[in-house]
Amino acid sequence: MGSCDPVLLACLATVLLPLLAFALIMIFTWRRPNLSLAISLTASTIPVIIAWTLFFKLDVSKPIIYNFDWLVSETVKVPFGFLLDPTSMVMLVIVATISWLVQIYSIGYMSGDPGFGRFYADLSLFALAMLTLVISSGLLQLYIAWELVGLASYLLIGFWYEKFSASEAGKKAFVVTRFGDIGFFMGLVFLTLFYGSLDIASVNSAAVAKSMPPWLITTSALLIFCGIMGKSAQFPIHVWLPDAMEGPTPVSALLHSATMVAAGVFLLTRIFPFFAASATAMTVVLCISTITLILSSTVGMVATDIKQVWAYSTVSQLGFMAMGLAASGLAAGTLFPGYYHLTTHAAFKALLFLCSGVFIHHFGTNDFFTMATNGGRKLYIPMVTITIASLALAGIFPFSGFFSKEAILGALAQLDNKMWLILGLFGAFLTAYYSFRVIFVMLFPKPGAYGKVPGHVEEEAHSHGGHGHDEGHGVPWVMSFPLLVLAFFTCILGFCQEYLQKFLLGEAHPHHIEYTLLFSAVGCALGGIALAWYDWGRKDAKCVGFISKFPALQNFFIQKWYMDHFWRWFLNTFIYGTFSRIFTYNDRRVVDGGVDAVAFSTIGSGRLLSFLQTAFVQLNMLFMVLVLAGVGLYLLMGR
Amino acid sequence: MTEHAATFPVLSCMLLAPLTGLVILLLLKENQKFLIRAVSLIAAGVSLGLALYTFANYDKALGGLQFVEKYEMVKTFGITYFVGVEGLNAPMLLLTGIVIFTGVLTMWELEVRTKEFFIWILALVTGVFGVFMSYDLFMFFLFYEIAVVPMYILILVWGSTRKEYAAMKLTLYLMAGSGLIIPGVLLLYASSGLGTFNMVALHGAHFSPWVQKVAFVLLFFGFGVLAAVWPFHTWSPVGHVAAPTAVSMLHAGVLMKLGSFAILRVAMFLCPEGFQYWAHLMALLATIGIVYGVFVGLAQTDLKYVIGYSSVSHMGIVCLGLSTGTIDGINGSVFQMFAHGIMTALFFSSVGYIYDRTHTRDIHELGGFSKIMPIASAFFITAALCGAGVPGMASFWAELLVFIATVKVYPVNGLLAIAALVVGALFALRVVQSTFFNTPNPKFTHFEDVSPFLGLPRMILIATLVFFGFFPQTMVGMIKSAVVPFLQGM
Amino acid sequence: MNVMLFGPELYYLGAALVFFILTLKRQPQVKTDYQIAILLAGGGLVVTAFCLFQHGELFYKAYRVDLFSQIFKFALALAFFLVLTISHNLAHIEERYHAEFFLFLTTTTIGMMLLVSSVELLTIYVSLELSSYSLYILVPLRRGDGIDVESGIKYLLIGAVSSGVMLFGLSYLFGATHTTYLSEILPQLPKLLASPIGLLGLLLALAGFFFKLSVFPFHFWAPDVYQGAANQVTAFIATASKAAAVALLLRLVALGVGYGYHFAQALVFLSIVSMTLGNLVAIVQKDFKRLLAYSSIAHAGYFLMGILTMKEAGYVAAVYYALAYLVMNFTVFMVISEVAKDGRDLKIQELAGLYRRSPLLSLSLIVGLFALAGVPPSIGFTGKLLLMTSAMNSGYFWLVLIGAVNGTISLYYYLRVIYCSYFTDDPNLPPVTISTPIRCLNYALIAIVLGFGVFPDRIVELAKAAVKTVL
Amino acid sequence: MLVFNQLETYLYLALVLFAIGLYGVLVRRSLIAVLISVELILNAASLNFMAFNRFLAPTPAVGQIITLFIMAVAAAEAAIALSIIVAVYRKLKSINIEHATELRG
Amino acid sequence: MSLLSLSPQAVATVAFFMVMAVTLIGALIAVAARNIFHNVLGLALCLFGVAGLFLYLNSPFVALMEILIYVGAICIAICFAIMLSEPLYLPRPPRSASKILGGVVGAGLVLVFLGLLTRKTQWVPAAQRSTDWSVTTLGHYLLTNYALIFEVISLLLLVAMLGAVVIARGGRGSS
Repeated sequence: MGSCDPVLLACLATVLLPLLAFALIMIFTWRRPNLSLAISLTASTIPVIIAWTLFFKLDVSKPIIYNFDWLVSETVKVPFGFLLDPTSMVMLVIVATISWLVQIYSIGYMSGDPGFGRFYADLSLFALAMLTLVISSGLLQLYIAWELVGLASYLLIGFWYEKFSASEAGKKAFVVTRFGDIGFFMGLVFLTLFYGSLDIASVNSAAVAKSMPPWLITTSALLIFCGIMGKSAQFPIHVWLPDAMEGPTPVSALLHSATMVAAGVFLLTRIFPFFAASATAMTVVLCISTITLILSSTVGMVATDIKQVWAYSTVSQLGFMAMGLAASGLAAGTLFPGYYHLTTHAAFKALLFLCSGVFIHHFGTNDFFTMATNGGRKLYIPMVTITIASLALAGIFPFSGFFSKEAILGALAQLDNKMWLILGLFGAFLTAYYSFRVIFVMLFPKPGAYGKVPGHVEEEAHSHGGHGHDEGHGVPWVMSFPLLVLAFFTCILGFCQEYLQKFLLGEAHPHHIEYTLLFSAVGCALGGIALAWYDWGRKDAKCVGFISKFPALQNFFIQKWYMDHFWRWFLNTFIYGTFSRIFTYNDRRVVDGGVDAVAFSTIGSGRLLSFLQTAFVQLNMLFMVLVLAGVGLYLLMGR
Repeated sequence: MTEHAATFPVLSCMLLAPLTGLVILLLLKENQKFLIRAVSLIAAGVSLGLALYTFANYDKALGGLQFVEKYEMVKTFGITYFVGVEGLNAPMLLLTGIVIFTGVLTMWELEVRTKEFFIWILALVTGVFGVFMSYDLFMFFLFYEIAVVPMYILILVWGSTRKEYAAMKLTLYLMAGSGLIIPGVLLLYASSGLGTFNMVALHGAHFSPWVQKVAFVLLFFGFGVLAAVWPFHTWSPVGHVAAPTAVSMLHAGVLMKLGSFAILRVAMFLCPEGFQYWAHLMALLATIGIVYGVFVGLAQTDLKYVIGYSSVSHMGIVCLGLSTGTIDGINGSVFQMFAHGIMTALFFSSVGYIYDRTHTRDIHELGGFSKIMPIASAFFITAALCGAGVPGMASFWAELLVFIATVKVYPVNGLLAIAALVVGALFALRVVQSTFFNTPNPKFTHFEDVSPFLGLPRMILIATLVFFGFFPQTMVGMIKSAVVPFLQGM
Repeated sequence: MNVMLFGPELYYLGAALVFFILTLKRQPQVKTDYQIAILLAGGGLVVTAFCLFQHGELFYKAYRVDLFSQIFKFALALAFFLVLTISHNLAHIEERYHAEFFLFLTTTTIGMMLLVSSVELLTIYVSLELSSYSLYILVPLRRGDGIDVESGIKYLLIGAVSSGVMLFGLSYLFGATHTTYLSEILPQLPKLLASPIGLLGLLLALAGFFFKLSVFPFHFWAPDVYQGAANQVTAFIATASKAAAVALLLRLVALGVGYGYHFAQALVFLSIVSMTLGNLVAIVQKDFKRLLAYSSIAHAGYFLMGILTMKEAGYVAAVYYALAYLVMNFTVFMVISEVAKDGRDLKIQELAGLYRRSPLLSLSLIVGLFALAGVPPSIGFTGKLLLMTSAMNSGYFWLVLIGAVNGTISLYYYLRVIYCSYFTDDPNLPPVTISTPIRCLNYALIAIVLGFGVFPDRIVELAKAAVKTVL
Repeated sequence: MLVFNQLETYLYLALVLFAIGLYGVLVRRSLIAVLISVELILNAASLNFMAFNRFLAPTPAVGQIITLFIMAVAAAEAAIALSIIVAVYRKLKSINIEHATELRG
Repeated sequence: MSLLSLSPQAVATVAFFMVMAVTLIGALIAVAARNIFHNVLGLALCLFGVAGLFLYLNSPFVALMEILIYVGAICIAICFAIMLSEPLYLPRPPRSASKILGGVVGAGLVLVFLGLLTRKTQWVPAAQRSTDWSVTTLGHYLLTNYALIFEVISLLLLVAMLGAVVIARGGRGSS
């Protein structure tokens, strides 16, 4: 492990440059936007170059591992190191690229914001954490990065902290993901104690099954999955992600769709063999991800906030990825389908968000009905790219989503129980419906027809946050450039399937085309688009959505399956209402009260005893005589 | 335990630096404010420098006690002045140095009875240094009390919010703890039959199991009061609320560690069998403290109360680590003492800055401080995040070690404690949100942010947290060099 | 006969004579009288120090001069001198009686000096009475509206009864041993303890010393007298008188090693009750001197803790603590007498704002009170811990535990006083001006209290040497 | 054995005197009466000494001397006590011990 | 005639009982009578009795001193004090039963206690007993073995005298 090893240096640079940027900006230049931008951009460009170079030049068919001692206690040994293998390489490229694009995009989006420097510092922090997460060699290091990512997410969601909803959302995101992370942490503790190593390579090896009983593997896997649930917003702790949209849109694009939330799925792929060792765990994963898929798709159908739609879409797609991975795990398949979808999703979902960001930036509202009314379709570049992205999301040939979805559905089809496949298809149908709901509304606005849309409020476009914009000029190139790049990826990624597969698995599986599946998938997607057209696009569309036929269901969806209510109720009733109150009461009355009681009784006994000192000296002397007699008696008795 | 005599009396100098400062202060006039502050700062700085020196120059490979100085104090009763450094107390000395140095800087603006304030602070610090470096039980206890009592006056004169009650409660509570310590210490002294207070020598004495059990429980609860072991913690929030900034810093940052350090150094070291007997109780109380602290903290609206209860919770972690009696656990525990000390100091110094200006600590009344004073807020938020166990900060590692060790020894307690982390995060962020985010209260918008000079102490604290967050081995290696022989001795 | 052996006593006898002559003057010259007095006291200190290492026996072995007695004589001379230093404003004693005040103070000192050297029961009794009677006179010498004589008569009554009881006990001792010489009683001790009447005689005989030391249940005079007597007189009672009583108790108890389990247990009982009662009742006091009286009752319990160990270490600790107690208690009384310049009784509240009115006095007060409370780095802490160490070494676990808990209780009321002086303020109260000698005295006392607290070795070794002479 | 030639007789007698004196001290309100009772106690002690002196002591002089000294002490005590009583009367206008109740608690 | 027939021992015994009675009755009067003057008289009576007992105890010198000092000095002093203080005609407060009970219990306890002990104790005379009862020896002792006390007593008496003067005069002087 010579320090002159260029690969190691590259890894270190990838990780340390953002750290340096973060520190520099936070300590010195946060008041100076341009300088901060320069620092941050430099620190994010170099990793992109490194990532792509490594991706193409480095042979990682045999994982490259670097390990250093970070902390050595007794049982606990934490190495700091890098693990470069296909899985991490792909993710490294994704993260570095999107993060770089978003930084460029933000030059336009965030211009003039008073917290510009801070924004870039936080982005750098995120880059540091996320890159470390991706290439870390041990699970504990991964966990650390994982937490740091959460921290960055917290800071970025609450970026406009003056807004109550933003800071609240940040808090919610942090606490809810933390909730999952606790499980993750416990899982790691179990692994440490019962297996002894947290090295990813070692965890993925067959040695695990030998040294741990199955129930322990299942428990550990499920606990680790808790973390994944939190980070990747799986039911029932997905509630933070839609709220996280309170952050600036570039943040949503970067963290809450493309990379950070995908970290959960990434972890699942990272230790896929470990998970695959426990069928029970995989079944649980499958169930949860399916519920997530359906839940979020249905909620996405009724959302009026464009970012909410994409947020729920993200949740559902993450669920979809997890489904794919779980299905592969159960059917002894590979991690490819899920991971492939992760890749394509990163591109098109980032694109969706960035496009929406342009609209939001332009119109100062998040309500896509209002955008449409105000002429959103006139912004050509974003409109075109958002349509491309939606097509990809819906899974229409030849966009990347088609291929990756099809891969997942293929994995689901391999399961004995076809219910999963049907549910997957149903999810695809819903996805197409809600994504095109947005597209059609934007493309064919019907001003005045949206009054009945639940949740939509007719309002003037308002200035957002404090970063107003000048009417008239078009989309600045710093914002459109990333859109174009991402659109390019969205278009071509589908055709890289075999290349990627080869890269990831070392061998390209022959691509069977199951036509039944293919047609049913495309059929579902097209059906969804058609329904969207019927409801929103055509000339005399009612613009209420088919779901309004079932008011109860619609309401259920609008209330997001009451999950927020449930958690709020849970928090209020149990945490604040029960434990906190009881403990506080106990602290005041019982514990502290007891202490005070001791003190007061001491003083009281002092007062009582002071009556012994009467003013009547003879009484005192009598007492004296009696005590003396008592002592004398004792002495004589004891003799 | 091998002992290596010092070539130069570093430790005595460390101890004498604040004392000399104190004497010089006595000679100064109250209105020579700058001189007073400067002298205090220099005194603190010298100690800090020496603490750093010992920390850096401690030979881990050699191990044992280094920089040892021994002078006989009272022959008849076997009292010696016996100081030394090993892996366990080197971090504590460093902690004390850092906290006092930053504490003096934090209180730079103090105008009321400045001289007396610094006199008492320096007296207190002398005691703290003394405790951490003493290897003679008598001197240990002597310094222990020196460290505790000035608190009364410091809170009483410069404090706020029910200070009379708080000061009295705190002092009496801690002295009640001493009331248990004295019999415990003396029981060991008497039953050893050696007629010496030398801890290293006493370690070699064979105490009967009965003596060990009794002495341990006395010492545990006696010192535990200072370490805010549940249910003897109620002085801590009240006291912290009332204390002035630097005192809170010192108290929560250093003094509470005296308690836990003493449990380790005295109780566990001298009564291993007693420790084994009571370890479950220790773990139980610690776990209750962890869970309890966060839940009660959740319901508080006073910033300092919140921090106070978070301290209860964090000290619970320290205690939990000790109760495991494993290398990991104790490593983590001592590390947590250090990390929590720095973190709490940062907490209090940030809150102090805000309170000094707004004169309120009610989180509902405050708000939007990130807008008004971004730097001050950043300090607090950093501390809060550290408290929530975010990686990259020193306390993360400490908690990690403790939790893993605990799950190994006491699975249920360990898992409960880990679960409490969620609530811990919730309560840290709750405070951050209502104080620093949202719309600023117009009453407070005219306040100025921290000046670079006043920001310096906080920066030092943050830098320490981050340094040990990134290079935990510096600390863990140091601690481990002592813990391994320590546990072998047990 | 070596005059040096009897030097201090003779010197003070001479001093008494000088004061007696001064009382005869028609026109009192307060200032001159005081100057003479302080000079004589200082001389006494020198003489006593000079005679510190004398040893020998006088008056047909009724009187023994050894390091033990000489140390206590020095302590008494010191107390005498210290009390005189704060007697520059005897505001509550009429000017024409100042010379009498000095005279009686001298005679009581003589009485105590004789007491610590006496090794014969009758000598002990008579010198005890000499010291007591002078104090009986000093207490009502105060100018006051009734509490002076009230405390005086109560003091006298309880004292008279105690000494009567003691005398009655001595008579039984005499009957049982046929002698009044301690050295001759010693060989008969086992026999004495075996006979019930001897045991009881011993107990009754101890009553007189318990009275002096204000051990429960003979403590009732203390609060009243402390409050009722003039500040300086109280200071003397609280310092010198206590030291003498400890010395004598030590001498009596050190006579034999085998007092037996039950005798020790009885002392344990008295010790525990004394300290607990004293500390608890002190909590509710409002008058500062009264509070100190209860504190002295509690301290009597601590003294007993060392004495009842019946071992050398315990005696050493007790001697050390007696000396410590003298200094630290005096420090507090000095503050009282300086703050209450007009000689009034000081309510605790009247200490308000002392930190502003006189920073030095407030510092002395804190140091003194912390020392009394047993807070380091003070002579009181070290002393108390040594006492507890020796008690623990003798196996009195519960006694130590209760003693330690009592330390906490006592801290409460000391802190209340500190609270008043340091925190509360009353703008109506004027600054306290103190003269340069008193200022120096303050520094010296603080230095002693802190210095010997941290470096107690010299004193401990001295005490050890002293104790060795009586064993 | 003759009753007056028996040690116990005197001891009992002294004891009774002592008890009576103690009773007086504990019960009488008048300060002077209390003083009188104290004198009884001292006398009881003297009687004891004399009795031991007569029946047990090796040298008969010692007990007598002690008794003489006790007398002297008693006289001194009486002088002081009486003067204080007079002072009490002047200030409190009463020599009833129960009227001196300023100090308590 | 019958009186003469009694043996000297019997006479002495009877006289002894009379002396004893005088002592006890005197003591009782001294504490029980409500008139303070009667108390003094009772004390005097008792002291006479004690002096008589001293005679029985072979010590006419001490008996004489007893009468001289106690009856002659102390009782007279008390009488003066009575006259200087409270007038006798003032109404006396009624007896308090509880107080008496307390006194009886306290004193009775001591009495019973020590009485029992006295009874149980075996008093052993000294092995060698001198029979020198002369006053000369007494004086010799006073000036040798007890010289110190002798001196101290003189100081004590001086202090008492001075003190009595100062205190008794004090109140008057200031008014």
